[in-house]
Amino acid sequence: MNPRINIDVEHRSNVAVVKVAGEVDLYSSPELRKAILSQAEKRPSRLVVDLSGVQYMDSSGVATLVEGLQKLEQNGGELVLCGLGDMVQEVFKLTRLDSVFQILPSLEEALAEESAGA
Amino acid sequence: MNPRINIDVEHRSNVAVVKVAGEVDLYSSPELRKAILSQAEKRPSRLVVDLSGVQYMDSSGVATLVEGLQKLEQNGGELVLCGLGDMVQEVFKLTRLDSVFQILPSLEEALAEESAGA
Amino acid sequence: MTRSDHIDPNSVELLIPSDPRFLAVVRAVLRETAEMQGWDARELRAVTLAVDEACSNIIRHSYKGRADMPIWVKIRTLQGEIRVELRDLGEKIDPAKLRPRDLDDVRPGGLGIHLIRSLMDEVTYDLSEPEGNRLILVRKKSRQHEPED
Amino acid sequence: MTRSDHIDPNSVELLIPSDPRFLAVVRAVLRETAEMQGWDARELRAVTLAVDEACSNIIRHSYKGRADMPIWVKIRTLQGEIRVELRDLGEKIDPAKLRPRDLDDVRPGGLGIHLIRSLMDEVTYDLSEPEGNRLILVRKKSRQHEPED
Ligand SMILES: Nc1ncnc2c1ncn2[C@@H]1O[C@H](COP(=O)(O)OP(=O)(O)O)[C@@H](O)[C@H]1O
Ligand SMILES: Nc1ncnc2c1ncn2[C@@H]1O[C@H](COP(=O)(O)OP(=O)(O)O)[C@@H](O)[C@H]1O
Repeated sequence: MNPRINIDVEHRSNVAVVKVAGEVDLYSSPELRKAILSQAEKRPSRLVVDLSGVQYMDSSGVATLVEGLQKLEQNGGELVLCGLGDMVQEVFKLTRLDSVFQILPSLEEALAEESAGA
Repeated sequence: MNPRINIDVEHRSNVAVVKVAGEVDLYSSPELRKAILSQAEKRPSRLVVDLSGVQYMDSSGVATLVEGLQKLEQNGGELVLCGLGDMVQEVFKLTRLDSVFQILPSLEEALAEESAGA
Repeated sequence: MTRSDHIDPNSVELLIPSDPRFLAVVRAVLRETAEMQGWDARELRAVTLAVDEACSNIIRHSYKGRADMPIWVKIRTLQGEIRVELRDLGEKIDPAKLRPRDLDDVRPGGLGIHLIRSLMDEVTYDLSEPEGNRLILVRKKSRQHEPED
Repeated sequence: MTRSDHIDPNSVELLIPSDPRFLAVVRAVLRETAEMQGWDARELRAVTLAVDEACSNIIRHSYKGRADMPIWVKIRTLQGEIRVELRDLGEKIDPAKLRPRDLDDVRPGGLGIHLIRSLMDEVTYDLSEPEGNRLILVRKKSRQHEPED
Protein backbone atom coordinates (compact mmCIF):
# COMPACT_ATOMS: atom_id res chain seq x y z
CA MET A 1 0.00 0.00 0.00
CA ASN A 2 2.50 2.55 1.20
CA PRO A 3 5.95 1.85 -0.19
CA ARG A 4 7.66 4.43 2.06
CA ILE A 5 7.07 2.56 5.30
CA ASN A 6 6.87 -0.95 6.63
CA ILE A 7 5.34 -1.78 10.00
CA ASP A 8 5.50 -5.10 11.86
CA VAL A 9 3.77 -5.78 15.14
CA GLU A 10 4.92 -8.47 17.58
CA HIS A 11 3.73 -9.44 21.02
CA ARG A 12 5.88 -10.69 23.86
CA SER A 13 3.84 -11.42 27.00
CA ASN A 14 2.36 -8.05 27.92
CA VAL A 15 4.71 -6.05 25.73
CA ALA A 16 3.71 -4.93 22.24
CA VAL A 17 6.53 -4.21 19.82
CA VAL A 18 5.90 -2.00 16.79
CA LYS A 19 8.83 -2.23 14.37
CA VAL A 20 8.99 0.59 11.85
CA ALA A 21 11.16 0.73 8.74
CA GLY A 22 11.42 3.38 6.04
CA GLU A 23 10.66 7.06 5.96
CA VAL A 24 8.08 8.56 8.29
CA ASP A 25 6.66 11.72 6.77
CA LEU A 26 3.28 13.36 6.22
CA TYR A 27 2.47 10.61 3.71
CA SER A 28 3.39 7.60 5.81
CA SER A 29 2.78 8.76 9.39
CA PRO A 30 -1.00 8.03 9.24
CA GLU A 31 -0.06 4.36 8.83
CA LEU A 32 2.22 4.50 11.86
CA ARG A 33 -0.55 6.27 13.81
CA LYS A 34 -3.04 3.52 12.97
CA ALA A 35 -0.63 0.82 14.11
CA ILE A 36 0.28 2.53 17.37
CA LEU A 37 -3.27 3.51 18.30
CA SER A 38 -4.64 0.05 17.58
CA GLN A 39 -1.99 -1.41 19.90
CA ALA A 40 -2.68 1.25 22.53
CA GLU A 41 -6.33 0.22 22.56
CA LYS A 42 -5.29 -3.22 23.80
CA ARG A 43 -3.79 -1.50 26.86
CA PRO A 44 -0.44 -3.26 26.99
CA SER A 45 1.65 -2.46 30.05
CA ARG A 46 4.41 -1.47 27.67
CA LEU A 47 4.57 -0.51 24.00
CA VAL A 48 8.01 -0.55 22.42
CA VAL A 49 8.43 1.33 19.15
CA ASP A 50 11.56 0.07 17.41
CA LEU A 51 12.76 2.79 15.06
CA SER A 52 16.01 1.10 14.01
CA GLY A 53 14.82 0.83 10.39
CA VAL A 54 13.79 4.48 10.16
CA GLN A 55 16.14 6.68 8.14
CA TYR A 56 13.91 9.71 8.13
CA MET A 57 11.27 11.17 10.42
CA ASP A 58 9.55 14.53 10.29
CA SER A 59 7.36 16.31 12.85
CA SER A 60 4.27 14.37 11.79
CA GLY A 61 6.07 11.21 12.89
CA VAL A 62 7.07 12.83 16.14
CA ALA A 63 3.49 14.02 16.69
CA THR A 64 2.27 10.46 16.16
CA LEU A 65 4.63 9.18 18.83
CA VAL A 66 3.59 11.91 21.26
CA GLU A 67 -0.04 10.95 20.71
CA GLY A 68 0.84 7.30 21.34
CA LEU A 69 2.73 8.18 24.50
CA GLN A 70 -0.22 10.13 25.86
CA LYS A 71 -2.69 7.34 25.00
CA LEU A 72 -0.57 4.75 26.78
CA GLU A 73 -0.02 6.90 29.85
CA GLN A 74 -3.77 7.54 30.10
CA ASN A 75 -4.19 3.81 30.50
CA GLY A 76 -1.35 3.41 32.96
CA GLY A 77 1.02 1.89 30.42
CA GLU A 78 4.30 3.16 29.08
CA LEU A 79 5.71 3.84 25.63
CA VAL A 80 9.39 3.18 25.01
CA LEU A 81 11.40 4.09 21.92
CA CYS A 82 14.49 2.24 20.77
CA GLY A 83 16.92 2.04 17.88
CA LEU A 84 16.99 5.74 17.01
CA GLY A 85 19.40 6.49 14.18
CA ASP A 86 21.29 9.78 13.81
CA MET A 87 18.52 11.50 11.91
CA VAL A 88 15.72 10.51 14.28
CA GLN A 89 17.86 11.35 17.30
CA GLU A 90 18.41 14.85 15.95
CA VAL A 91 14.69 15.46 15.52
CA PHE A 92 14.03 14.43 19.12
CA LYS A 93 16.83 16.65 20.37
CA LEU A 94 15.62 19.63 18.35
CA THR A 95 12.08 19.26 19.64
CA ARG A 96 13.37 18.56 23.17
CA LEU A 97 11.31 15.40 23.30
CA ASP A 98 14.41 13.35 24.10
CA SER A 99 13.65 14.14 27.75
CA VAL A 100 9.94 13.31 27.48
CA PHE A 101 10.28 9.83 26.00
CA GLN A 102 11.98 6.79 27.46
CA ILE A 103 14.62 6.12 24.82
CA LEU A 104 16.77 2.97 24.84
CA PRO A 105 19.55 2.05 22.43
CA SER A 106 18.21 -1.28 21.17
CA LEU A 107 15.18 -3.55 21.19
CA GLU A 108 17.13 -6.05 23.29
CA GLU A 109 17.57 -3.43 25.99
CA ALA A 110 13.96 -2.30 25.73
CA LEU A 111 12.85 -5.90 26.36
CA ALA A 112 15.49 -6.65 29.01
CA GLU A 113 14.48 -3.55 30.93
CA GLU A 114 10.92 -4.83 30.99
CA SER A 115 11.82 -8.19 32.51
CA ALA A 116 14.12 -6.44 35.02
CA GLY A 117 11.29 -4.10 35.99
CA ALA A 118 8.72 -6.93 36.15
CA MET B 1 36.22 15.77 -7.46
CA ASN B 2 33.44 13.71 -8.98
CA PRO B 3 31.18 12.22 -6.32
CA ARG B 4 29.31 10.04 -8.82
CA ILE B 5 32.20 7.74 -9.60
CA ASN B 6 35.22 6.21 -7.95
CA ILE B 7 38.06 4.65 -9.93
CA ASP B 8 40.92 2.55 -8.57
CA VAL B 9 43.76 1.23 -10.69
CA GLU B 10 45.82 -1.81 -9.73
CA HIS B 11 48.57 -3.67 -11.51
CA ARG B 12 49.20 -7.40 -11.40
CA SER B 13 52.23 -8.39 -13.51
CA ASN B 14 51.24 -7.38 -17.05
CA VAL B 15 47.55 -6.99 -16.26
CA ALA B 16 46.06 -3.60 -15.43
CA VAL B 17 42.84 -3.62 -13.43
CA VAL B 18 40.56 -0.59 -13.49
CA LYS B 19 37.91 -0.88 -10.76
CA VAL B 20 34.92 1.38 -11.24
CA ALA B 21 32.24 2.17 -8.68
CA GLY B 22 29.23 4.45 -8.91
CA GLU B 23 27.18 5.78 -11.78
CA VAL B 24 28.72 6.17 -15.22
CA ASP B 25 26.89 8.87 -17.14
CA LEU B 26 27.69 11.88 -19.32
CA TYR B 27 29.03 13.64 -16.23
CA SER B 28 31.32 10.90 -14.93
CA SER B 29 32.35 9.02 -18.09
CA PRO B 30 35.15 11.50 -18.96
CA GLU B 31 36.86 10.40 -15.76
CA LEU B 32 36.54 6.75 -16.72
CA ARG B 33 37.85 7.59 -20.18
CA LYS B 34 40.93 9.30 -18.74
CA ALA B 35 41.67 6.29 -16.51
CA ILE B 36 41.26 3.72 -19.28
CA LEU B 37 43.19 5.65 -21.92
CA SER B 38 46.09 6.36 -19.57
CA GLN B 39 46.31 2.63 -18.83
CA ALA B 40 46.00 1.77 -22.52
CA GLU B 41 49.00 4.00 -23.26
CA LYS B 42 51.15 1.72 -21.12
CA ARG B 43 50.28 -1.10 -23.52
CA PRO B 44 49.40 -3.82 -21.01
CA SER B 45 48.78 -7.24 -22.52
CA ARG B 46 45.44 -7.19 -20.78
CA LEU B 47 43.25 -4.50 -19.26
CA VAL B 48 40.48 -5.71 -16.95
CA VAL B 49 37.66 -3.28 -16.24
CA ASP B 50 35.87 -4.40 -13.09
CA LEU B 51 32.35 -2.98 -13.18
CA SER B 52 31.04 -4.75 -10.08
CA GLY B 53 30.53 -1.44 -8.27
CA VAL B 54 28.63 0.17 -11.14
CA GLN B 55 24.86 0.48 -10.59
CA TYR B 56 24.23 2.61 -13.63
CA MET B 57 25.83 3.06 -17.05
CA ASP B 58 24.59 5.02 -20.02
CA SER B 59 25.78 5.03 -23.64
CA SER B 60 28.59 7.46 -22.88
CA GLY B 61 30.04 4.82 -20.55
CA VAL B 62 29.59 2.16 -23.21
CA ALA B 63 31.26 4.43 -25.79
CA THR B 64 34.20 4.88 -23.43
CA LEU B 65 34.63 1.13 -23.12
CA VAL B 66 34.42 0.67 -26.91
CA GLU B 67 37.12 3.30 -27.33
CA GLY B 68 39.28 1.52 -24.75
CA LEU B 69 38.74 -1.83 -26.45
CA GLN B 70 39.83 -0.41 -29.78
CA LYS B 71 42.91 1.28 -28.31
CA LEU B 72 44.02 -1.94 -26.66
CA GLU B 73 43.46 -4.06 -29.74
CA GLN B 74 45.48 -1.60 -31.84
CA ASN B 75 48.42 -2.35 -29.58
CA GLY B 76 47.87 -6.10 -29.60
CA GLY B 77 46.38 -6.19 -26.10
CA GLU B 78 42.96 -7.20 -24.92
CA LEU B 79 40.26 -5.54 -22.86
CA VAL B 80 38.14 -7.70 -20.57
CA LEU B 81 35.04 -6.67 -18.63
CA CYS B 82 33.90 -8.31 -15.42
CA GLY B 83 31.36 -7.93 -12.64
CA LEU B 84 28.48 -6.59 -14.74
CA GLY B 85 25.35 -6.05 -12.68
CA ASP B 86 21.83 -6.36 -14.07
CA MET B 87 21.64 -2.80 -15.29
CA VAL B 88 25.01 -2.80 -17.06
CA GLN B 89 24.30 -6.20 -18.57
CA GLU B 90 21.06 -4.90 -20.05
CA VAL B 91 22.83 -1.97 -21.71
CA PHE B 92 25.35 -4.30 -23.32
CA LYS B 93 22.61 -6.61 -24.52
CA LEU B 94 20.55 -3.74 -25.94
CA THR B 95 23.54 -2.36 -27.83
CA ARG B 96 24.59 -5.88 -28.88
CA LEU B 97 28.06 -5.25 -27.52
CA ASP B 98 27.83 -8.32 -25.30
CA SER B 99 29.21 -10.25 -28.27
CA VAL B 100 31.96 -7.74 -28.99
CA PHE B 101 33.50 -7.62 -25.53
CA GLN B 102 35.07 -10.44 -23.54
CA ILE B 103 32.81 -10.49 -20.48
CA LEU B 104 33.60 -12.59 -17.40
CA PRO B 105 31.52 -12.93 -14.24
CA SER B 106 34.09 -11.80 -11.66
CA LEU B 107 37.53 -10.26 -11.27
CA GLU B 108 38.82 -13.59 -9.94
CA GLU B 109 37.84 -15.26 -13.19
CA ALA B 110 39.24 -12.42 -15.28
CA LEU B 111 42.59 -12.86 -13.52
CA ALA B 112 42.51 -16.69 -13.48
CA GLU B 113 41.79 -16.73 -17.20
CA GLU B 114 44.92 -14.67 -17.72
CA SER B 115 47.20 -17.06 -15.82
CA ALA B 116 45.60 -20.03 -17.62
CA GLY B 117 46.21 -18.34 -20.97
CA ALA B 118 49.80 -17.29 -20.08
CA MET C 1 6.81 26.17 -18.21
CA THR C 2 8.42 29.56 -18.54
CA ARG C 3 10.80 30.37 -21.37
CA SER C 4 14.02 32.26 -21.05
CA ASP C 5 17.44 31.90 -22.44
CA HIS C 6 20.33 30.94 -20.26
CA ILE C 7 19.56 30.07 -16.65
CA ASP C 8 21.33 29.91 -13.31
CA PRO C 9 23.62 26.87 -13.65
CA ASN C 10 23.31 26.06 -9.94
CA SER C 11 19.53 25.97 -9.63
CA VAL C 12 16.85 23.43 -10.20
CA GLU C 13 13.14 24.04 -10.08
CA LEU C 14 10.54 21.48 -9.25
CA LEU C 15 6.77 21.64 -9.48
CA ILE C 16 4.88 19.03 -7.46
CA PRO C 17 1.22 18.55 -6.62
CA SER C 18 0.31 19.31 -3.00
CA ASP C 19 0.13 15.60 -2.26
CA PRO C 20 2.18 14.14 0.62
CA ARG C 21 3.31 11.34 -1.70
CA PHE C 22 5.53 13.84 -3.51
CA LEU C 23 7.47 14.96 -0.43
CA ALA C 24 9.90 12.12 -1.11
CA VAL C 25 10.57 13.58 -4.56
CA VAL C 26 11.57 16.91 -3.00
CA ARG C 27 13.86 15.11 -0.56
CA ALA C 28 15.48 13.18 -3.41
CA VAL C 29 16.18 16.35 -5.39
CA LEU C 30 17.71 17.98 -2.32
CA ARG C 31 19.87 14.92 -1.72
CA GLU C 32 21.23 14.88 -5.25
CA THR C 33 21.90 18.60 -5.51
CA ALA C 34 23.51 18.79 -2.08
CA GLU C 35 25.71 15.79 -2.84
CA MET C 36 26.78 17.52 -6.03
CA GLN C 37 28.17 20.38 -3.96
CA GLY C 38 29.81 18.13 -1.40
CA TRP C 39 27.47 18.94 1.47
CA ASP C 40 27.81 16.44 4.28
CA ALA C 41 25.08 14.14 5.54
CA ARG C 42 24.31 16.21 8.62
CA GLU C 43 23.85 19.48 6.73
CA LEU C 44 21.74 17.68 4.17
CA ARG C 45 19.52 16.19 6.87
CA ALA C 46 18.96 19.62 8.36
CA VAL C 47 17.95 21.27 5.10
CA THR C 48 15.84 18.29 4.07
CA LEU C 49 13.84 18.31 7.29
CA ALA C 50 13.26 22.07 7.18
CA VAL C 51 12.07 22.01 3.57
CA ASP C 52 9.89 18.98 4.23
CA GLU C 53 8.23 20.70 7.19
CA ALA C 54 7.62 23.80 5.11
CA CYS C 55 6.06 21.74 2.29
CA SER C 56 3.91 19.85 4.80
CA ASN C 57 2.68 23.18 6.16
CA ILE C 58 1.77 24.33 2.67
CA ILE C 59 -0.21 21.14 2.10
CA ARG C 60 -1.98 21.21 5.47
CA HIS C 61 -2.48 24.93 6.04
CA SER C 62 -2.22 26.84 2.74
CA TYR C 63 -4.10 24.21 0.77
CA LYS C 64 -6.10 22.65 3.65
CA GLY C 65 -5.17 19.16 2.54
CA ARG C 66 -6.12 19.47 -1.13
CA ALA C 67 -3.76 17.20 -3.07
CA ASP C 68 -3.95 18.73 -6.55
CA MET C 69 -2.60 22.23 -6.04
CA PRO C 70 0.84 23.40 -7.19
CA ILE C 71 3.93 23.74 -5.02
CA TRP C 72 7.03 25.17 -6.68
CA VAL C 73 10.37 24.37 -5.12
CA LYS C 74 13.43 26.23 -6.34
CA ILE C 75 16.74 24.97 -5.01
CA ARG C 76 19.97 26.88 -5.43
CA THR C 77 22.98 25.01 -4.12
CA LEU C 78 26.33 26.68 -3.84
CA GLN C 79 29.39 25.45 -2.01
CA GLY C 80 28.76 27.83 0.87
CA GLU C 81 24.98 27.93 1.09
CA ILE C 82 21.77 26.31 0.01
CA ARG C 83 18.72 28.45 -0.73
CA VAL C 84 15.27 27.00 -1.16
CA GLU C 85 12.29 29.01 -2.28
CA LEU C 86 8.79 27.60 -1.87
CA ARG C 87 5.83 29.10 -3.67
CA ASP C 88 2.17 28.21 -3.41
CA LEU C 89 -1.15 29.69 -4.51
CA GLY C 90 -3.04 28.80 -1.37
CA GLU C 91 -4.52 30.79 1.47
CA LYS C 92 -2.30 33.60 2.63
CA ILE C 93 -0.38 32.99 5.83
CA ASP C 94 -1.52 34.88 8.91
CA PRO C 95 1.80 35.98 10.41
CA ALA C 96 0.23 36.09 13.88
CA LYS C 97 -0.29 32.33 13.71
CA LEU C 98 3.24 31.57 12.56
CA ARG C 99 4.47 30.83 16.04
CA PRO C 100 6.33 27.82 17.32
CA ARG C 101 4.47 26.34 20.26
CA ASP C 102 5.98 26.34 23.73
CA LEU C 103 8.13 23.18 23.71
CA ASP C 104 7.25 22.46 27.34
CA ASP C 105 3.60 22.11 26.39
CA VAL C 106 3.99 18.56 25.08
CA ARG C 107 1.26 17.75 22.58
CA PRO C 108 1.06 16.17 19.15
CA GLY C 109 1.85 18.76 16.48
CA GLY C 110 2.99 22.34 16.54
CA LEU C 111 6.67 21.61 15.88
CA GLY C 112 7.14 22.54 12.22
CA ILE C 113 7.89 26.25 12.60
CA HIS C 114 10.25 25.52 15.48
CA LEU C 115 12.19 22.99 13.41
CA ILE C 116 12.37 25.26 10.37
CA ARG C 117 13.71 28.16 12.43
CA SER C 118 16.21 25.99 14.32
CA LEU C 119 17.58 24.38 11.18
CA MET C 120 17.85 27.32 8.81
CA ASP C 121 19.85 30.53 9.03
CA GLU C 122 17.30 32.65 7.20
CA VAL C 123 13.54 32.08 7.16
CA THR C 124 11.63 34.73 5.23
CA TYR C 125 7.90 34.61 4.61
CA ASP C 126 7.40 37.04 1.75
CA LEU C 127 3.87 38.31 2.18
CA SER C 128 3.96 40.64 -0.80
CA GLU C 129 2.79 38.19 -3.46
CA PRO C 130 -0.60 39.10 -4.94
CA GLU C 131 -1.67 35.48 -4.55
CA GLY C 132 -0.44 32.72 -2.27
CA ASN C 133 2.82 32.54 -0.33
CA ARG C 134 6.54 32.61 -0.90
CA LEU C 135 8.93 31.25 1.69
CA ILE C 136 12.68 31.62 1.38
CA LEU C 137 14.91 29.32 3.40
CA VAL C 138 18.69 29.69 3.54
CA ARG C 139 21.24 27.56 5.30
CA LYS C 140 24.92 28.38 5.26
CA LYS C 141 27.47 25.62 5.46
CA SER C 142 29.40 25.26 8.74
CA ARG C 143 27.48 28.04 10.32
CA GLN C 144 28.64 29.42 13.67
CA HIS C 145 25.61 28.75 15.85
CA GLU C 146 24.36 25.21 15.97
CA PRO C 147 21.10 25.19 17.92
CA GLU C 148 20.54 21.54 17.16
CA ASP C 149 23.33 20.51 19.50
CA MET D 1 7.16 29.57 -12.80
CA THR D 2 3.75 29.42 -14.39
CA ARG D 3 0.58 29.99 -12.42
CA SER D 4 -2.56 28.00 -12.68
CA ASP D 5 -5.00 26.61 -10.26
CA HIS D 6 -5.28 22.92 -9.71
CA ILE D 7 -2.79 20.69 -11.50
CA ASP D 8 -2.46 17.09 -12.63
CA PRO D 9 -2.01 15.15 -9.36
CA ASN D 10 0.20 12.56 -11.06
CA SER D 11 2.75 14.84 -12.67
CA VAL D 12 5.92 16.52 -11.59
CA GLU D 13 7.88 19.05 -13.56
CA LEU D 14 11.56 19.68 -13.26
CA LEU D 15 13.72 22.41 -14.73
CA ILE D 16 17.45 21.71 -14.79
CA PRO D 17 20.41 23.46 -16.38
CA SER D 18 21.90 21.66 -19.37
CA ASP D 19 24.81 20.48 -17.25
CA PRO D 20 25.62 16.76 -17.07
CA ARG D 21 25.88 17.07 -13.28
CA PHE D 22 22.10 17.38 -13.13
CA LEU D 23 21.35 14.12 -14.94
CA ALA D 24 21.46 12.38 -11.57
CA VAL D 25 18.69 14.68 -10.35
CA VAL D 26 16.46 13.60 -13.22
CA ARG D 27 17.20 9.96 -12.45
CA ALA D 28 16.35 10.49 -8.78
CA VAL D 29 12.99 12.08 -9.61
CA LEU D 30 12.17 9.21 -11.96
CA ARG D 31 13.11 6.70 -9.26
CA GLU D 32 10.86 8.29 -6.64
CA THR D 33 7.85 8.80 -8.90
CA ALA D 34 8.07 5.32 -10.38
CA GLU D 35 8.41 3.76 -6.92
CA MET D 36 5.31 5.66 -5.86
CA GLN D 37 3.35 3.85 -8.57
CA GLY D 38 4.84 0.47 -7.80
CA TRP D 39 6.91 0.17 -10.98
CA ASP D 40 9.49 -2.57 -10.66
CA ALA D 41 13.24 -2.12 -10.85
CA ARG D 42 13.55 -3.37 -14.40
CA GLU D 43 10.90 -1.04 -15.82
CA LEU D 44 12.40 1.83 -13.89
CA ARG D 45 15.88 1.09 -15.29
CA ALA D 46 14.51 1.11 -18.81
CA VAL D 47 12.75 4.46 -18.50
CA THR D 48 15.66 6.00 -16.61
CA LEU D 49 18.16 5.03 -19.28
CA ALA D 50 15.97 6.28 -22.12
CA VAL D 51 15.32 9.64 -20.46
CA ASP D 52 18.98 10.00 -19.54
CA GLU D 53 20.04 9.36 -23.14
CA ALA D 54 17.52 11.90 -24.39
CA CYS D 55 18.76 14.54 -21.91
CA SER D 56 22.37 13.79 -22.87
CA ASN D 57 21.45 14.34 -26.51
CA ILE D 58 19.86 17.69 -25.67
CA ILE D 59 23.03 18.75 -23.84
CA ARG D 60 25.42 17.55 -26.55
CA HIS D 61 23.46 18.25 -29.73
CA SER D 62 20.71 20.82 -29.08
CA TYR D 63 22.88 22.94 -26.79
CA LYS D 64 26.32 21.92 -28.15
CA GLY D 65 27.64 21.35 -24.65
CA ARG D 66 26.57 24.66 -23.12
CA ALA D 67 25.84 24.01 -19.44
CA ASP D 68 23.56 26.92 -18.58
CA MET D 69 20.56 26.38 -20.84
CA PRO D 70 17.17 25.12 -19.66
CA ILE D 71 15.86 21.58 -19.94
CA TRP D 72 12.30 20.98 -18.76
CA VAL D 73 11.36 17.46 -17.78
CA LYS D 74 7.71 16.65 -17.20
CA ILE D 75 7.02 13.22 -15.75
CA ARG D 76 3.56 11.75 -15.59
CA THR D 77 3.44 8.41 -13.82
CA LEU D 78 0.32 6.30 -13.86
CA GLN D 79 -0.05 2.70 -12.83
CA GLY D 80 -0.11 1.57 -16.43
CA GLU D 81 2.29 3.96 -18.12
CA ILE D 82 4.95 6.54 -17.63
CA ARG D 83 5.13 9.55 -19.91
CA VAL D 84 8.10 11.88 -20.01
CA GLU D 85 8.18 15.11 -21.97
CA LEU D 86 11.48 16.87 -22.59
CA ARG D 87 11.60 20.44 -23.78
CA ASP D 88 14.60 22.55 -24.75
CA LEU D 89 15.27 25.87 -26.47
CA GLY D 90 18.29 24.70 -28.42
CA GLU D 91 19.02 24.08 -32.06
CA LYS D 92 16.19 22.37 -33.84
CA ILE D 93 16.66 18.66 -34.51
CA ASP D 94 17.34 17.64 -38.09
CA PRO D 95 15.11 14.56 -38.42
CA ALA D 96 17.41 13.18 -41.14
CA LYS D 97 20.19 12.86 -38.56
CA LEU D 98 18.03 11.15 -35.94
CA ARG D 99 19.14 7.71 -36.96
CA PRO D 100 20.49 4.92 -34.82
CA ARG D 101 23.81 3.79 -36.20
CA ASP D 102 24.24 0.29 -37.63
CA LEU D 103 25.02 -1.79 -34.53
CA ASP D 104 27.49 -3.94 -36.47
CA ASP D 105 29.61 -0.89 -37.13
CA VAL D 106 31.23 -0.95 -33.68
CA ARG D 107 32.50 2.51 -32.74
CA PRO D 108 32.32 4.75 -29.69
CA GLY D 109 29.02 6.65 -29.67
CA GLY D 110 25.93 6.59 -31.82
CA LEU D 111 23.86 4.43 -29.46
CA GLY D 112 21.50 6.90 -27.80
CA ILE D 113 18.69 6.90 -30.35
CA HIS D 114 18.84 3.12 -30.58
CA LEU D 115 18.49 2.77 -26.80
CA ILE D 116 15.65 5.28 -26.59
CA ARG D 117 13.69 3.52 -29.34
CA SER D 118 14.31 0.05 -27.88
CA LEU D 119 13.30 1.03 -24.39
CA MET D 120 10.22 3.13 -25.01
CA ASP D 121 6.89 2.31 -26.60
CA GLU D 122 6.34 5.75 -28.06
CA VAL D 123 9.06 8.18 -29.12
CA THR D 124 7.71 11.39 -30.65
CA TYR D 125 9.88 14.30 -31.69
CA ASP D 126 7.44 17.18 -31.94
CA LEU D 127 8.98 19.52 -34.49
CA SER D 128 6.17 22.06 -34.39
CA GLU D 129 7.51 24.23 -31.57
CA PRO D 130 8.44 27.74 -32.69
CA GLU D 131 11.69 27.43 -30.78
CA GLY D 132 13.67 24.40 -29.66
CA ASN D 133 12.51 20.82 -29.35
CA ARG D 134 9.90 18.73 -27.60
CA LEU D 135 10.36 14.99 -27.19
CA ILE D 136 7.64 12.79 -25.80
CA LEU D 137 8.57 9.37 -24.44
CA VAL D 138 6.01 6.80 -23.29
CA ARG D 139 6.54 3.39 -21.78
CA LYS D 140 3.66 1.13 -20.90
CA LYS D 141 3.99 -1.31 -18.05
CA SER D 142 4.31 -4.99 -18.91
CA ARG D 143 4.28 -4.22 -22.58
CA GLN D 144 3.94 -7.09 -25.06
CA HIS D 145 7.14 -6.79 -27.05
CA GLU D 146 10.37 -6.80 -25.08
CA PRO D 147 13.18 -6.02 -27.49
CA GLU D 148 15.71 -5.89 -24.67
CA ASP D 149 15.48 -9.63 -24.09
N1 LIG E 1 2.04 27.48 4.89
C1 LIG E 1 1.24 27.93 5.87
N2 LIG E 1 0.09 28.56 5.57
C2 LIG E 1 -0.72 29.02 6.54
N3 LIG E 1 -0.47 28.91 7.86
C3 LIG E 1 0.67 28.29 8.22
C4 LIG E 1 1.58 27.79 7.25
N4 LIG E 1 2.61 27.24 7.91
C5 LIG E 1 2.33 27.40 9.22
N5 LIG E 1 1.18 28.03 9.42
C6 LIG E 1 0.57 28.39 10.73
O1 LIG E 1 1.56 28.24 11.74
C7 LIG E 1 1.09 27.33 12.77
C8 LIG E 1 2.28 26.58 13.38
O2 LIG E 1 2.81 25.66 12.42
P1 LIG E 1 3.68 24.40 12.87
O3 LIG E 1 4.69 24.86 13.87
O4 LIG E 1 4.21 23.77 11.65
O5 LIG E 1 2.70 23.43 13.62
P2 LIG E 1 1.32 22.76 13.13
O6 LIG E 1 1.35 22.85 11.65
O7 LIG E 1 1.43 21.35 13.64
O8 LIG E 1 0.24 23.55 13.76
C9 LIG E 1 0.06 26.47 12.07
O9 LIG E 1 -0.85 25.92 12.97
C10 LIG E 1 -0.57 27.44 11.09
O10 LIG E 1 -1.60 28.21 11.71
N1 LIG F 1 18.45 16.58 -29.09
C1 LIG F 1 19.04 16.51 -30.32
N2 LIG F 1 19.24 17.62 -31.02
C2 LIG F 1 19.82 17.57 -32.22
N3 LIG F 1 20.26 16.43 -32.81
C3 LIG F 1 20.10 15.30 -32.15
C4 LIG F 1 19.47 15.26 -30.87
N4 LIG F 1 19.45 14.01 -30.45
C5 LIG F 1 20.04 13.27 -31.42
N5 LIG F 1 20.43 14.04 -32.45
C6 LIG F 1 21.10 13.59 -33.70
O1 LIG F 1 20.98 12.17 -33.78
C7 LIG F 1 22.26 11.56 -33.93
C8 LIG F 1 22.28 10.18 -33.28
O2 LIG F 1 22.16 10.32 -31.87
P1 LIG F 1 22.64 9.15 -30.90
O3 LIG F 1 22.10 7.86 -31.40
O4 LIG F 1 22.26 9.55 -29.52
O5 LIG F 1 24.22 9.06 -31.04
P2 LIG F 1 25.32 10.18 -30.79
O6 LIG F 1 24.67 11.26 -30.00
O7 LIG F 1 26.40 9.47 -30.06
O8 LIG F 1 25.74 10.63 -32.17
C9 LIG F 1 23.23 12.56 -33.33
O9 LIG F 1 24.53 12.43 -33.80
C10 LIG F 1 22.58 13.89 -33.69
O10 LIG F 1 22.97 14.29 -35.00
